[in-house]
Amino acid sequence: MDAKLTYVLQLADTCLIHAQRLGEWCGHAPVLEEDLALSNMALDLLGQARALLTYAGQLEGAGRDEDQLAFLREERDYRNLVLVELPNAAASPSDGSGGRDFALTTLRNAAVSIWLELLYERLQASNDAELAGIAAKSLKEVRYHRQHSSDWVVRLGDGTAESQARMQTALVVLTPYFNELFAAAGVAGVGPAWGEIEADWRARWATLLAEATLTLPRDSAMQPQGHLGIHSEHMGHLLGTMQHLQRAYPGGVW
Amino acid sequence: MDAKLTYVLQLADTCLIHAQRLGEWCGHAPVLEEDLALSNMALDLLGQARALLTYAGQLEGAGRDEDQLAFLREERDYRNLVLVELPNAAASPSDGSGGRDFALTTLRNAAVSIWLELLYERLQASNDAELAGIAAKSLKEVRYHRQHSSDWVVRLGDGTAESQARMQTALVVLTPYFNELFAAAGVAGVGPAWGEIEADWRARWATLLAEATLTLPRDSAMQPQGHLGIHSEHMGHLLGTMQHLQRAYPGGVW
Amino acid sequence: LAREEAFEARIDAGDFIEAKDWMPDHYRKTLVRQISQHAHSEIVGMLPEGNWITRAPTLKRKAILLAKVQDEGGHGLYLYAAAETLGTSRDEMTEALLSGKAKYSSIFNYPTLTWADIGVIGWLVDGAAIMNQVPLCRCSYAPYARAMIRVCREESFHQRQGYESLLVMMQKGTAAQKAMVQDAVNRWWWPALMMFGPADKDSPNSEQSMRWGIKRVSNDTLRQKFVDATIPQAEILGVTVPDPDLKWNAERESYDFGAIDWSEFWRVVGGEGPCNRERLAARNKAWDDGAWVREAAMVHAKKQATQAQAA
Amino acid sequence: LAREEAFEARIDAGDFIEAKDWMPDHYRKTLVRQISQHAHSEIVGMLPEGNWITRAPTLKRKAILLAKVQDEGGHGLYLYAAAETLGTSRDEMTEALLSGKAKYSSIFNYPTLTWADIGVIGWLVDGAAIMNQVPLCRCSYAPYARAMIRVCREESFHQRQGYESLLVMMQKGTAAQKAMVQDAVNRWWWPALMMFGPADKDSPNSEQSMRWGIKRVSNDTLRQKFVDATIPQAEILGVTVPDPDLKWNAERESYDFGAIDWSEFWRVVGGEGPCNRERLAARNKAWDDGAWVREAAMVHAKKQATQAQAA
Repeated sequence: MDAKLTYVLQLADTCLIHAQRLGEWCGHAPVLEEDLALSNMALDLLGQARALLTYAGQLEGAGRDEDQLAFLREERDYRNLVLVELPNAAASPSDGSGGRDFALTTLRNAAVSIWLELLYERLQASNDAELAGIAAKSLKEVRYHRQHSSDWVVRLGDGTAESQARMQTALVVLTPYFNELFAAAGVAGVGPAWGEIEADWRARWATLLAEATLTLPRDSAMQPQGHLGIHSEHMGHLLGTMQHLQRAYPGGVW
Repeated sequence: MDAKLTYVLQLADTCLIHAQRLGEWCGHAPVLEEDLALSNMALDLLGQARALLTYAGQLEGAGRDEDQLAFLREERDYRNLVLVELPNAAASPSDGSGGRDFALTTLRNAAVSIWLELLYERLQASNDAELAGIAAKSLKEVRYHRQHSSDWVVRLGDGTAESQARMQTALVVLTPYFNELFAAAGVAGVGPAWGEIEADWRARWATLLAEATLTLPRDSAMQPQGHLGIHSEHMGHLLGTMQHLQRAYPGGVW
Repeated sequence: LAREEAFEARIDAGDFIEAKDWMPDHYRKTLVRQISQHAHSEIVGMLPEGNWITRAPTLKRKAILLAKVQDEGGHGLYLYAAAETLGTSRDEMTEALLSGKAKYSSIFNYPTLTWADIGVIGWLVDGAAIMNQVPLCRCSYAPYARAMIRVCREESFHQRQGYESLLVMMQKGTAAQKAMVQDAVNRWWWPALMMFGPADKDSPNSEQSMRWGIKRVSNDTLRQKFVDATIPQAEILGVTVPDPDLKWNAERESYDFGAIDWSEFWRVVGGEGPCNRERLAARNKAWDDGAWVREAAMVHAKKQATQAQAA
Repeated sequence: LAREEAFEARIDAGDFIEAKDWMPDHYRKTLVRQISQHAHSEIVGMLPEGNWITRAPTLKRKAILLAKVQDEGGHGLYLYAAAETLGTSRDEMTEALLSGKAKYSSIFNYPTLTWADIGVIGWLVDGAAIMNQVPLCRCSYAPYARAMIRVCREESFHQRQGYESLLVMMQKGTAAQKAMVQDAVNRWWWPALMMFGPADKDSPNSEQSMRWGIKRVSNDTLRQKFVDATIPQAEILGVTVPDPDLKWNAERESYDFGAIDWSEFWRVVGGEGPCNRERLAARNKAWDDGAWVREAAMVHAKKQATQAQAA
């Protein structure tokens, strides 16, 4: 596959699948205000995914639109981070929507939004005008996500003993998956190798965790490969749900 | 739809969906012996579903085999009890496989196996030789299921304070759905109205609960209508999972 | 007593009552009950629609549905705020919902079984809700009236979106999609008619509410208005409603329609609908699962306040 | 010391050792470690395959898969029983698994991503397992040898079923299905080769085990045998293996194959494979969630015993 197309899909699918997981929270958040905030974040990410997928379809040149890319690919063709396909709660291995852990969700939101912010900042200067435009437009959104979720990380980390323990547990679960945030290759003139933002991300993350009185877990050698199309066992279940209508009603118009 | 076909599908789909839920336990049971027992029960029910669906396909006369009926119908065409489509744990509303509550599963297994035993006993004498044959063959299996799950109901009901409380909670959740066990019409000469086994079922159930030191909850006026094709919100999620491959790979040969 | 008479006079004059104004206890209680019930309906209503967010068939429809459910949460928020002006806290109201003491609209005790249900909820359920709610924009209690103006504006938008999504399926969709829409209409039609509440003759609370300007139009009048407005829309859509007795009455210039199954209505109101238990269980689970989060937020805020003081 | 010499003499003579016989501590420990590790592998191995039970594409395939996973549970049961003859309880072994102290086959730390993975696991993973296990049917410790005879018989059956399911897809399936099979082979080939363990030169425990007749054939020998047996099957199937260096060596009458990525092997053994954490978490969750069940069963049994005594 074309390197630029791959690069765009890695970003597009990460936004898409992240939004899909956030959508599972709707109606089940700890407070009504968070129901709104999580839907809002899902909506923003969905919007980013739509812009990026539409552009990916143009790059591909096979006439596929955002929906054909979102709903009719096979699992191996999705290029999102494994991190965002993990269920909203750990230890619900064969599925996603059953469990919802606000600690894990909040930490993931913070980690991904810092990452997106750093990426979009750089992509604003892309030679690819389309990508630069999407990045500029999305930057304001992910800054807000980063602010909102970071506030919660601090609140819950430096809250009660229970909340701190829950956050620390979730942090241990998620940390190995963070390795993939820096794994994908760049495309000259288009976008940076993800590795280029690693130092910045790790510095910001450490600062946030310190403020939240959380302890950085030891490094992991795990190498998740969602960006190469090799996912976790959760992805198939997520896609089965997400693609259901498009698969069950071929030729449907919605 | 033909009354006999409907009657057969109500039974077939109940076995099929019951097996589907039991299959979710595989590898997650409280003891290894129960992993084997639950898979075994799922296998038996799957076998019954296959025989019944194959027969339903013949009755329908449209050339559909067991797989086309099992995997390619729309939700409204499935005629199983709502009881068996409920997730294995209560309060995981939008999904099934996330939670697994052994109390709920055990009580449901006991309730359904007593019901199947009573139905198959009567269906052995059906004028319909095919149905009579399936019933006779299946009776031995469901007797074993009834024995095994009843033993567990007693063990857990009359076990610790915690196990009793869990069983009582699960019983309160399931009881309204038991109303549907007696809801479907009979077909003269073919099979009894389900209502005809109500007295027997309720007597056996009361005896079992008494032995298990559990308290019969108050009657409910709820009227689940799975046997008429109107399901719970869980059914769509279950089918999305179950049908995924057949939908995603049209024309596939497995 | 003089205050009560003055209050009644203001109501009769069509004045709006503000939170700071004196009001009779019963007026206050009636309003709290009605507004909180309405707020609860928005919150519980997020569940049947939320059930399809992960399965919306296109990204556009997913975005629309997410935004809609988010709006409902927003309605809940400002309705709770309106009720709080009457001196009842959101926590108290939440507690009443979770314990089953408070009611919410029975319509949300029906399941969303297909994607078409989402469109039909927009068209029929939001349609009926608007019909119920438009008169409330002139409710005598001003904070409620203001909230309702905003709610109604957004609900109309949702209603149009729902109808539009059905139109697309009926006009451009496959046979299976059309059948799905018809099936959804069949299942939601009667419950939608029940949304206007019991027949006037069986609606004891209505009279006082009418006098106080909390309720402006009777149940049966609204129901008739809804049927009259909806049937032409159904015809454009190309669906029928599951009522063999429905027919145009040229004399009344209105539709006659069949008898409502009030036993079903009362069964669902009484807690025995298809989803009553699950809706309450879901709300309770969300609340219980979130206890540690709310507690941590409170403790953290206190820590911050203490530090700010110390500094 | 005399006992030890007598023991060694029996081993050398090809005698089988029974549970009641005297044996050196180290022999006992080695066996407990190996048998329990094997039992754990069966149990953890239920997870990747169990992942597809709810999604099997036909009822026949669903039944076959359910029965297969059930067999694996059964293997676990009788392997634990064989290990128990050596004086270690099932609970002790379970505890070692759950705490991460005991190992299980690293192959189960890879995910099953498509339905074809189920067939490929049958063909390659069960195939490699059988290759490993057939020599164990002649293991010097008789209870283990007897268990392995039964295990191998069932595993061969699974292997044939897996291969058959791939044949159907490759010979009668759609292009998408064929691509799915090839992709699964690409992902499982190298991990399957790693199932034979480190190269002989890096396998320090092997020598003693060989001498004691616990291990009968070296890792590299088995691996070569597996490659030689499997490549012709791949050709019949119509798939390739992802190894550009693979070629027939006419001189050795055997296939030469490329270098194994031992850094990946050690990473996965070390706990950093794609699913290590999730497998252990799933087993721990099942165990923890089941605590109340096991406790209730015990308490109930005691009650029954007390009543029986009193009667």
